[in-house]
Amino acid sequence: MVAAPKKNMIPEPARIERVVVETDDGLLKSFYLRLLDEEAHRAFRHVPGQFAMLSVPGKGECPIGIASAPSEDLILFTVFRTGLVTDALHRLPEGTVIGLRGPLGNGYPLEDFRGKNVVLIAGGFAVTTLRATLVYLLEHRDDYGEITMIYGARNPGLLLYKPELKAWQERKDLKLYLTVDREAPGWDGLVGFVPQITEQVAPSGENAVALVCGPPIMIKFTLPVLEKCGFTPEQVYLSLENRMRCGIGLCHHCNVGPFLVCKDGPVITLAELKKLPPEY
Amino acid sequence: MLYVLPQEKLSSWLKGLSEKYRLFVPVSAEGFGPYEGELYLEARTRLSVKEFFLPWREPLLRFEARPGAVPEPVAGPEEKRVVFGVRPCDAKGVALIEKVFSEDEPFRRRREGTFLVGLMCREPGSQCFGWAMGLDPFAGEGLDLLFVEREGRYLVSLFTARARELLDENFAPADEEAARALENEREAFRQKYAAAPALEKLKEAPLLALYEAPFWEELALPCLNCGACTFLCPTCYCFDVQDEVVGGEGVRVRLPDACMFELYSRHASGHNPRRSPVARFRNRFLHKFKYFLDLYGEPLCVGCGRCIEECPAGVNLWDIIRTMSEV
Amino acid sequence: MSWEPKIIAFLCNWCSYAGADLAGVSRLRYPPSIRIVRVPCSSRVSPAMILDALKSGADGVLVSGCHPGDCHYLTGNLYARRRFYMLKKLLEFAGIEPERVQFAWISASEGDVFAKVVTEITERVKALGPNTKFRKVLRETGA
Amino acid sequence: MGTLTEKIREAAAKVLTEGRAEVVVGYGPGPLPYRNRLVAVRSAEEVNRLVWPSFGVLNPANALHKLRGQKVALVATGCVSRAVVVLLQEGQVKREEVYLLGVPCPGMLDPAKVRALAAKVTRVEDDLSDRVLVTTSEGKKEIAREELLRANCLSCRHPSPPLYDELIEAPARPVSAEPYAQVEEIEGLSPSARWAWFEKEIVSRCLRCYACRQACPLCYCPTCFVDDSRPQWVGKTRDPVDTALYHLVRAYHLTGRCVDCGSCEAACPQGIPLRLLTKKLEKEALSAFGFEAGLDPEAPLLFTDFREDDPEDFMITHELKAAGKI
Repeated sequence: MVAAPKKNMIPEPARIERVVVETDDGLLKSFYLRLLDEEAHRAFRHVPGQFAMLSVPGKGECPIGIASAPSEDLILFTVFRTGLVTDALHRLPEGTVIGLRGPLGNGYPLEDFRGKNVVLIAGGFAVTTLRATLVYLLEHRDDYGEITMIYGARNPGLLLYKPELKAWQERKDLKLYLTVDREAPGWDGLVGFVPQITEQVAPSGENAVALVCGPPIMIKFTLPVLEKCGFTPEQVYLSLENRMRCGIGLCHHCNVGPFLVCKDGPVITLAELKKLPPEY
Repeated sequence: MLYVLPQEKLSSWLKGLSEKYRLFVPVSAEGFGPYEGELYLEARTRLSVKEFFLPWREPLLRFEARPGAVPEPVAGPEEKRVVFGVRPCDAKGVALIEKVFSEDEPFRRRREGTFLVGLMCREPGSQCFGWAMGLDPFAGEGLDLLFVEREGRYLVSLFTARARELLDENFAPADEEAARALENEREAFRQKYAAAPALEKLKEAPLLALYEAPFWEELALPCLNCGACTFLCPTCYCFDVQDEVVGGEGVRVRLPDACMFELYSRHASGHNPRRSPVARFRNRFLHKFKYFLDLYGEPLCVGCGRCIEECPAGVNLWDIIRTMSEV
Repeated sequence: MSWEPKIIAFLCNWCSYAGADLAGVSRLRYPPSIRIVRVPCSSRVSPAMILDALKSGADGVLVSGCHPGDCHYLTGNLYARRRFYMLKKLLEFAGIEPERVQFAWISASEGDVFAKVVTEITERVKALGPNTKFRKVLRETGA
Repeated sequence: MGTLTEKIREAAAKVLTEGRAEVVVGYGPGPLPYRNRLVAVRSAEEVNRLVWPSFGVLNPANALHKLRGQKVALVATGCVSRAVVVLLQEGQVKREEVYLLGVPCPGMLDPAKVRALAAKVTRVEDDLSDRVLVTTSEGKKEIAREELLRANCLSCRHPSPPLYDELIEAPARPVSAEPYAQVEEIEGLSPSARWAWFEKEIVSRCLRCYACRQACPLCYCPTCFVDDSRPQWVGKTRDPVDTALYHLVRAYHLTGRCVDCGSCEAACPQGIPLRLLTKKLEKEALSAFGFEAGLDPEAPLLFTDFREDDPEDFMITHELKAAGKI
């Protein structure tokens, strides 16, 4: 028998320090968590792109991308209310203790991106782990080339992290393109779907990587645009989602062919993805 | 190390064991149960020994069912168990599962606390094809001890040092003749059976070609997409996690799941990457005979034949392997 | 014996719930064993709801609707009658004490009938004792 | 006059060449001598894949859900035809999308009974006469066909298909004289003995694999009640109460719909006598409402209908009134 470190599925207690309702429809809330065990909280280290299992006793666990950067004190999760667990989470007030199991998965290979231009393309609430990435990149600004972010939502009310977006827009060392699907009162920014805006922005694939997170339809139409811009499949990073139970490569629910989203992913290059059955 | 146990001493040995350990034996064609004198040794049982390691119910946490409650981990069973009458294929199944679960705490606890005592089949079962999956039943994979019945006595191979504590005074070190007899038997088995060439072909087959092959629709037609084969399979290890609440208390349990179920891969949003029955059917066999095979060099199958024998719809694993290997 | 049974009553909004209300307003005496769930119509009550009540710890279940002819939805109670007849036969067949699951017609004006039905069911369930067969207990081991 | 297999092939070829259906669903041989496997035949050249299935224990009407939108011909014995009738009543199948090759049913053999004959059964020869020839590891055995029939065939009230587009000649079994003998045996037990039976034979042995549900031609809900999570009616483990709830509600959902094809029982890897629950409901529907499922596509279902004078003596208000208490 292999004497390897034991893994279990026991969550660590974490307190909800702050809850922010992110969107006008109220379906997205940000939860800022602190692990109860101070030592564990300090030791919590993750890479942008990783996720954690959030756990509500009696309801279950669900995987949520970590939206905070490693440098930030509180661990941030922005959660869309859609199922049993997320619905229960949304009902919890600040101060409630929930369970957290993570960080899990691989995350973006940010070290490998050093010296390159980075293009972040996000649609809807899939922006969460790209927020973590962007914060990290800005903190290590000199290590990277041009940083471009294209972020779209259906309407202005559905954009996440609005105060931060504002601050980022003012930065000279970041090209941020915010867009909404349709004209909306009070919106004087870009209008159009993410793939269209990407086409207009036309980021160059030369010495660059693109990180794309969004609904399947957005991804489907964005990938050909990136190809036209000169991005090879090796330069395009995606983040997969699948139903999962364990998050540690055991239960096999999240498999895409031999690739386990929880353990081998969720981050995967387009080149790798093309080798897998389209089961995601 | 090889020992000999006279056949008539078996029950007294088992009785002695049952006083020191929790002893489980095959009690009927259905499966294993606590030893109470009854033994069913005619053939392998319908339910495998998988349930000793991935039980029908593995509690992980207990908690008060109220917001903010901090769950408490459930400590697993402490006592040592001995399972006697394990067929080599079933033990190999445990060894295959261990490749994935070696670091899983509940699995390891159960594995470390359980002795598996094997019993060689007198002859292959009617649908058995373990040899074709590369199983050498004499190799003792996953086993602590292996009993081979021969001329009124058991030739008992010891595979782990820890299993010495199971032996009593009735076990005598085997003489050379006994050792030779066992070696001959093993040799005869090797002569007669060899791993199927299908496996080598499957290793070479491109994954996407297998995935996109036209035969899945036809193969999957009779399949009911029930969980019978996965639950009976000694190597299927997928699990579900559920929170059970009664009144003010709850437990989080791990339980077997089946990739054949629609719910298995359905997202909370309703999207399901394997919505169609064919897709789920295909995934099961690609997992066993491609994904796992590529990762670990062996198929996730020990050839016990349970799925062939028990599939109510007459789905034939052999047909599937053969068809897949011809891609 | 200090044990008081818990009985879940699914009462239709239009007749039986009003009947229960009347029993209360009229200060009629009946045992405090009842826990009322108001439903739009007796035909809304599915067997899963009845069995879920037992599973969750109820010792008895009552489903009550309007008398035939009085249904707010004209015939909901008549459909329900067939269903409950069949359900009762099935539960009986599986050995679940039939007295634990009861069906009634109680109109809005029958506060007295409501009180009597509750009294009667409570007595019968008391005679049977607590529901142990169909009550789920939290287990950490086993199958 | 050929064998039933030949007649089925001939009829199937004709149906396909004349364009009455795109696909014929029937049975071919299976991996074991006591199993048949469903096949879908799409051209006259392929009809030799079809046989008369002595072990066609899973209702092929189940395949209609998989083949929705295609015009399907089914080899339809009594219970297959009746399942189609229920699906028509419930709007799950369009009449013009299904073509029934009716076969008066001589009854089918029980794989479990045949399997129990010896350690290895290598061949089963069933020419529909009153003897079946079984070759086993212990030699050849000639056994009365009646002894090897499935329980639901022995208790069958409608061996002949009530609905069909053409009828293939075959020696139908007589209508069972004692359709409810098995049910009555359980009814005769005390309530606690019935509970013990239910717990031991059904609940404790169930693995929750849902083969019974999957095999049922009439279980077609897009989301089964056991898969609901909000609310979760049934816990997913093998907890005895959850499992009992599953079996009771599963059976109940088939009230007035079940055609006693026995697929559930045949599919169960544990050999649980699942049919008895639905058979009990069938018996009650017949005696209380004169209702039998799957006989007339135009008729209402048991639960989409009522009569003013339906029985209500089971109601507590009825009892209390009779006793003069209210």
